Amino acid sequence: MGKRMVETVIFVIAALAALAGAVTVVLARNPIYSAVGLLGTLFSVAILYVVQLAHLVAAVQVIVYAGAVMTLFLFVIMLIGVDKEEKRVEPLPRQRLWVGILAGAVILFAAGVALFGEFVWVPAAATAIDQEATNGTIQAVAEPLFTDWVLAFEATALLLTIGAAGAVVLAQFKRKRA
Amino acid sequence: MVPVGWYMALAAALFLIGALGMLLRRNALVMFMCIELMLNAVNLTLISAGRAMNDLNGQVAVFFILVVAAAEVVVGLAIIVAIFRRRATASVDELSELRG
Amino acid sequence: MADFVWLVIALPLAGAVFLHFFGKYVKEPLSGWMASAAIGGAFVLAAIAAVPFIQGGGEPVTISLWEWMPAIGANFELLWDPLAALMALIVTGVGTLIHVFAIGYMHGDERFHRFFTNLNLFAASMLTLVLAGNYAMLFLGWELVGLCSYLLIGFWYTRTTASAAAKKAFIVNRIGDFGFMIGLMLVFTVFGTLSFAGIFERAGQELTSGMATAIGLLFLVGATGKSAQIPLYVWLPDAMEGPTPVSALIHAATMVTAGVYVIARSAPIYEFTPVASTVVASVGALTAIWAASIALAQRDIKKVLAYSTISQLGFMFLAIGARAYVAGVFHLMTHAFFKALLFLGAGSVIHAMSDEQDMHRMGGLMRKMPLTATTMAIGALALAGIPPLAGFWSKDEILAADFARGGWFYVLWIIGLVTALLTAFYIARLWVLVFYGEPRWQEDAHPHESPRVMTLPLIALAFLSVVGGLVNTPFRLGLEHFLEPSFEGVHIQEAPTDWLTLGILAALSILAAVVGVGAGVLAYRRPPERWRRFEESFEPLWGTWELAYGVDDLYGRTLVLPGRRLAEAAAFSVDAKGVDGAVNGVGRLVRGAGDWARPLQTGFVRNYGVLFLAGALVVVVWLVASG
Amino acid sequence: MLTALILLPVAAAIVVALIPGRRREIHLPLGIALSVMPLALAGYLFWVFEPAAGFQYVVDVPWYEPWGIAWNLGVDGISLPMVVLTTLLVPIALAASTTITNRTKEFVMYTLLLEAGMIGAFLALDLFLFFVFFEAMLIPMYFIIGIWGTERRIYAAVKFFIYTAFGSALMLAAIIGLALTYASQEGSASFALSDLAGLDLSVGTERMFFAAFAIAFAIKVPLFPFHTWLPDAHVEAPTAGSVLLAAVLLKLGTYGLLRFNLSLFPDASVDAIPIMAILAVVGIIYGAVVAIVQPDLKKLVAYSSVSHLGFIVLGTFALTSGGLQGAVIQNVNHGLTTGALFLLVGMIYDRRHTKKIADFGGLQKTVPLLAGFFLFMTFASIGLPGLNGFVGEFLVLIGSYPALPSFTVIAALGVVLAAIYLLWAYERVFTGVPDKEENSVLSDLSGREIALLVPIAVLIVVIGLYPKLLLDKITPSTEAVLDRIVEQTDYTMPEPGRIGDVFVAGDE
Amino acid sequence: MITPPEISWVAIAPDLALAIGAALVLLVDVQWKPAPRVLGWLVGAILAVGAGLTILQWEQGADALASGDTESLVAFSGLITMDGFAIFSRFVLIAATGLGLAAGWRFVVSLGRRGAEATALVLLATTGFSLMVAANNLVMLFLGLEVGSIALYVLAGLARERRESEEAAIKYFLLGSFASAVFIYGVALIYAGTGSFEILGIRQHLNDFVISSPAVIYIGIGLVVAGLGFKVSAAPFHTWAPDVYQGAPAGLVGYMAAVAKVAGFAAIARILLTAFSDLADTWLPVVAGISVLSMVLGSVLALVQGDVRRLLAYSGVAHAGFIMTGVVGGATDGVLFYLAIYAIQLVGAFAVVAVVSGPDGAGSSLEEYRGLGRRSPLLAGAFTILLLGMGGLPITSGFVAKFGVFTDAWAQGYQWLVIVAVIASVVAFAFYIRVIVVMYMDDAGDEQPLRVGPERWVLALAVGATILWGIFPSSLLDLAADALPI
Repeated sequence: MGKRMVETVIFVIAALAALAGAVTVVLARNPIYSAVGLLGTLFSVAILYVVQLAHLVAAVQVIVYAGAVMTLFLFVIMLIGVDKEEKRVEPLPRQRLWVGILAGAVILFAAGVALFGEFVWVPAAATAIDQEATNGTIQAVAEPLFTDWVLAFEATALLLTIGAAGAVVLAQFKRKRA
Repeated sequence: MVPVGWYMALAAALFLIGALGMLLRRNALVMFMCIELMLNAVNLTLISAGRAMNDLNGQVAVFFILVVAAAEVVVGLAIIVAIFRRRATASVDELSELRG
Repeated sequence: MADFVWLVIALPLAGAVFLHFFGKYVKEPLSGWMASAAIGGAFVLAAIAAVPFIQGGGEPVTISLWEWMPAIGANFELLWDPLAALMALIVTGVGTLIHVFAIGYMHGDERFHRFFTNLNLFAASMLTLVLAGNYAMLFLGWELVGLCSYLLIGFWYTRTTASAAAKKAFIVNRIGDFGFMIGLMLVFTVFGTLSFAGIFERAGQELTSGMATAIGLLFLVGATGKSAQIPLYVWLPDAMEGPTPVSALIHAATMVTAGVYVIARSAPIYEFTPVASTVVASVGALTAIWAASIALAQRDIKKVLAYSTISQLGFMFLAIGARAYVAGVFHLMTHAFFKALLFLGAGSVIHAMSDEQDMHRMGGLMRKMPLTATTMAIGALALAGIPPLAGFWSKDEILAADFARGGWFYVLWIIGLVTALLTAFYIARLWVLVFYGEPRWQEDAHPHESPRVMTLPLIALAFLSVVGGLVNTPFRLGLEHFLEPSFEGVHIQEAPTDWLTLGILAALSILAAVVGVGAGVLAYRRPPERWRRFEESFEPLWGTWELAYGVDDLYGRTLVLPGRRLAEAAAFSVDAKGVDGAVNGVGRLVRGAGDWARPLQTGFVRNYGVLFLAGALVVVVWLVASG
Repeated sequence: MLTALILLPVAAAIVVALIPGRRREIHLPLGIALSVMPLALAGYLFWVFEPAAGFQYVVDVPWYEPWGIAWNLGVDGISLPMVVLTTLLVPIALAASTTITNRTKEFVMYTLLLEAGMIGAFLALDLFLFFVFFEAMLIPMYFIIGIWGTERRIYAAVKFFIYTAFGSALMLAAIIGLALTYASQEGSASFALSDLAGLDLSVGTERMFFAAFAIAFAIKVPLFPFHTWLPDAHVEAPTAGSVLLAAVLLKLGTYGLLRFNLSLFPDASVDAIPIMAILAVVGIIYGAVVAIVQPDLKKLVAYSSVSHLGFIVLGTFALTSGGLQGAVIQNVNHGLTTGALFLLVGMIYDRRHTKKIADFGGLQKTVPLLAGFFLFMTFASIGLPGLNGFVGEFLVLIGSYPALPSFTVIAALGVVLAAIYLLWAYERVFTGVPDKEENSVLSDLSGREIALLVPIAVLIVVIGLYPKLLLDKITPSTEAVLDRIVEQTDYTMPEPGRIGDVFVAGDE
Repeated sequence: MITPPEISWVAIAPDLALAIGAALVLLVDVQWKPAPRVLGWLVGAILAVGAGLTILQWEQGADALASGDTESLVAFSGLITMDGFAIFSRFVLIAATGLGLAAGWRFVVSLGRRGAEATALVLLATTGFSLMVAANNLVMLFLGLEVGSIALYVLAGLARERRESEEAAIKYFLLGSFASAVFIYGVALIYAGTGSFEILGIRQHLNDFVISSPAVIYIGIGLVVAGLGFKVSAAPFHTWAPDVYQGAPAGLVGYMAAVAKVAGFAAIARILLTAFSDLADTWLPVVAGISVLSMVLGSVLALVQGDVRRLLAYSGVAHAGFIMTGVVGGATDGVLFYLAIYAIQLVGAFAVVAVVSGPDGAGSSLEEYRGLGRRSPLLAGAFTILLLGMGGLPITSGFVAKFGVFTDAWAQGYQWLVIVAVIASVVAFAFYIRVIVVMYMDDAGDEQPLRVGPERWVLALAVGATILWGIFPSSLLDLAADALPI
């Protein structure tokens, strides 16, 4: 089994798992199941990151997402109530119809472009893949992150500050009398 | 070697599923999860494209998007919790007093 | 030399302006005398200025005053020629007498000075008309006399009939003016100017006969309005609502002859259009007999005189249409004398009878007011055409000229002759009904002779009615020579020159007059029951005449009412609903679009999401498809 | 000097604004006194104006150079009478507004600002500047109608505003297009009338731009079928509003057609003669017919405006000396007579608080002076010779006939109809016996009111008898307009006096 | 071995000042619990420093531009620029922030303890948008956008006493995140298509290569436009705006709307006009389409609103359309001028709304404006001028702005767009006029005049800007003309 074959197999399995997870998120009546579905997708995508040598990103994905974000989600679900299942009935008139039409249109469009448009995802110039160039080790990613992208990195600090301040402001809620 | 197009197509599919889920579900939490799904699709796209072009910047960008997602989660969940505390519901359909 | 003729206009105008602003500070008779002095002064000036023409040596002069609308060749300029001089003399002369008469007649009216303001203003306007040196200025006078007519007919504004009559007079005249104005447009288009001098000199080079016919007919339209000819005569009988001096001055002697004057003035244009001339004459003849027949059956003394005026104006048209301009103007002059006389006499009667105008309630007034009766008798005979009074000479000349013209004009001549007969009859009827027989007046009437200030003008006019005709007899064509410079280069229809024809024609004319007068006297000197029966024997014709053929009613039903309906439809359906509805409809449409689009904003997040995604999809598809 | 003329009313408005609101009694007198200053300046301008010198006292200060816009003012024989008329009527309109007791200060301010806008629009030689004034004056007028009007004032004000704004919006697009065409042909941007007038436009473009301008002005004039805002606006507006609206604002439409359409688009103007003539004539007849049966006195006068302004448009597009002169002078005349008529209707309204014709009757008995003035103005409006209306109408009619015979003939019918609707109205309002009790106790004109009417009446007579005063100033400018058109197009002006040409132009 | 990056302090000086300021506010609040007045002065000082620093930047940028040295305008390895475009937009943002905070200050004060956090959030949001308008890198741009947007989500939910505020927050949050995801997916696709996140890099790439099958790039552009179209509330991505404007705290809505619009349009203009100028033939019609839809839908819907805030929201949709015509026109100066003018007017208009609604930000139905001309003549007068300015009446700056963008669009050959735009602006008049009618022409009971706080300074400035720049627009126009993107 060549390296290529291995990658293909892993891709197929992970892709199916990711899709299954995604579908679960959308279709599960209980938010808990949705959360679990999302978790599955996250892991599957992380696997695909690894396959593509994005090691650091994969690790962050698992730690931040699966670890922190999903936990938060679960906390909130617990807070709101696990048993709150959504009814199958769509309360909004025609919403599903429109979504269906929209989905159909997107798929038709995608198929049309793919079949008749000589669609390519990336410029043909970059065919030969240099494994080393994108080997996302911590060191390899860190270098651009802290040199070229240092400003963006600092900007994330703002994001987190806002997250903290915002959560505080929103949570400090005292119902007024009356 | 899996063609880059496969990865991208997978990402597109995930993105679409996420987007449709956003429109189909009325639980704010689940809608929010769908947005996470879409962001993951974006990440996958970036990594795959970067790999195909021998460019590490794709991975760096993913790093930032992860942070953004995290910050969104904090604020978003705070809003949802705040609403729940007053109205005891997480269904966005019930928040439709402003219209017209 | 005659540069001062502008004073002829300015004097009465100054009188009008003065009385307008300061009249209320001037005591009653004085303001009347001031007005009379103003117009009397104008008469003197006109007479002085006319001396050269009378002597036979004068040349027409054009006097430029100031620029008005140079772009269309219309400036303030006066043309002083024999025709203008004659008209000016008539206007000022008869006008003065009527002014004086009015001092007595309007005695006690609370707006006494206002009346004389308007009379003076009228005199100034009329003089502007006749002295104008171009069509624009003529039109100025033309419209101003219309204004004065409006003001004076509606003088007693609290009477609704009076104001309605005033309005009707102005509007009907405007309809005529419409034609007149188009005629002026044509004149301007052809000649590039409106000045008489410029036009008449070049008439021969510029005018085609078609154009001349068009202009001639359009001027005729204007003239039918002002001179109360078919079909626009309907305003004149109503105009009798005005005070009687007004009827005498405006609606008998002067203003209504403006149409005759315009056509006479435009003779160089009519020169090129026999068609238009013939139409003028035919309209005149038709009007003459039409109005005379109506006059037969009227009970109101002023109505008889009004229809008589229309009829006599028809005679004048008959003359100028036959190109007997001198005859026409001659009749204009004599008519001014005797018709003014008749009106003033009628005024005197009405005054005496405390505003009674129904002849059925008069009778036997000769004893109470002999002077009035006598002068009116003279006027009546002059109108009837009994020689040697003024009316005979002018009327005879008209009929003779028409006869001499021949062809279609034989028909018109016969009509004229019949009209003369009718005229003699109705005027005899009038006089007999008023002054002869047993008194039929109401208990509270105390008829009395009018004061001196009123009778003196009557006497003066009676004198003129007697001798006025002598200025132009077949034996001595004084007027014709006098007017020659005004009609230079224009072919004038003369009466037959051989004495035999002339004699036969005169005899026929005298016969008609005598028969008419005789029949009238015979029929009405009997007691009322008898002549009533006489009138009834003519039914239904008599009734038709009494109702003036129902023309007013006809106009009302066929023109006024549909016009009003149309206006109402335009205003309340087309405009309010249609045009404005469309405008408001656009507004409503936009609002409607807003209301329609509003439900898009459902308030549901997920609906918004669908819209967002759909929009994004459209954008993407569009980009890819066009890229 | 021209700048001062525009800024004076603005300064006056500011002065009025600085007076505290509670000193109510001095706002109006102060406003009147201040508004005499522009009148004096305009009078001086009229005095020193040189007829033959084209645009004079030109001010040309760049405003924003890269766009080519400039504070470009100038006066010629076409705009001069309008400026004088504006400055004359503003004090009169203000002085006629003593019945306005609430928010007097704002009222005076708005009127003065309106004056500035109107003067500016008449003086502007830069299209951008013109548009600014043209549009900006909507606001004060809008407030004047909307705040001090009668019952349906809001509807009327909004309709007035939106309708006219719609027209000018299209004009804005055309102005932009013109300026950019100039920029692409000459390399530098300019909105100056003199620059844009020489543009080389394709036939289609020129017609499109012409249409855009023409619609804007047609709404302002207003020409049928764009007229329906006018009766509403007039009826609801306070007296001063009606006076200024009728006397000046409407003139911007006719002025614009003359100044901009003819200068900027000579070819399209010549091509558009039939259309404009049809609209003008339809307006004349239609306005008159509709006026006949109006139950409201003000509405009647408003529709008479529609009719009268048709004459101006007809004269403008006849493209003859007489027609153009008549159009310009009729601009003034209509301003005077209709302005005065609105004043009088306002005075009646002040006394009786109704404008319905049916509510009156026999007023001449109780208010003879008012009746006299009304009759005088009525006859001026009807076009009685010797008064001003005649000079304008007669010039237009006689002057237009050689170019547009059949249209002119129909237009002349309007003269007949004018007599019908106005005299009928006079009859119903003033004559007869005052049978309604309210009508028999009215007071006649006060000295103040007479003082308002007399200057107008004097001008009416002066222009009627001695229009040379105005025509001398006007003629060189209108001739210049004609010369340009003859020069730039293959249009031949009909020359009266040569019979062969009579039925050639424009009668197909 | 990592070499330390080169730090260009000048390029981020204002952002740094704001960010530090935000931190300072939070720290001071925790430490000393100062009176609102002190906090106000502190924030004012911070904003003044930020504004001052932008002026400093302008000097630098002008020098660089004069020497033709565009390289030096790009800092942080191409993440960010300090071109005139960025600096101008940034200054507008800071000015809008100052005015917006002044307008909403009474609301901030009424929040009590949470006031400091709210202030800090405002400062942070401005920092984010400020980075966004300066970003030369799409990911950097996205980060700035998110910093700003997330802060705005929180601000929308601050009026917690009102149910509408929560609804506004969750709607804004969900839809905003959704739009952000769409945007960043577009960025990813553009990256896939061109291999670069950098705006200059993308332009370089499109210059150097003829791309045979550019569908992926077009999809990317489309998604980016949709995402940013959401932020600027262009139709059909506008649906959130009315609901959020109505629900969010009255005092801060003006600020929120203004900065989002300024930053969003700056980004759209920069991306489309700089990065994708070579593909203009393709995207111009699409942008024109969005423009038309925005103008028509916004104007028509605003016409039927009974709530002033919703009305202003829909008018904002229409304005997005008008500004889009400037983008179609392809000249950034028209867009920048319009943005500056509109931002000021918007903040001013919402200051009036804030006064009328009161500090607790209750309703803003048209009924409450009845007779305002009598109650508070100055307030009503200011509102009138601002509304007319937004409507684009000549002698207000709004007209100059509209004129500018229309001229640009016409010059690009989009005459039909200009015609639609002028007609739409007439419809726009109709709804602005409605408000004026209610204020002046409807009779009202005599109520007490409204209490006006710091809003009066906002109004004075906004009215002054509306009229002065309407009559003498050249100063600002010259600046906008100099403020070119690299």
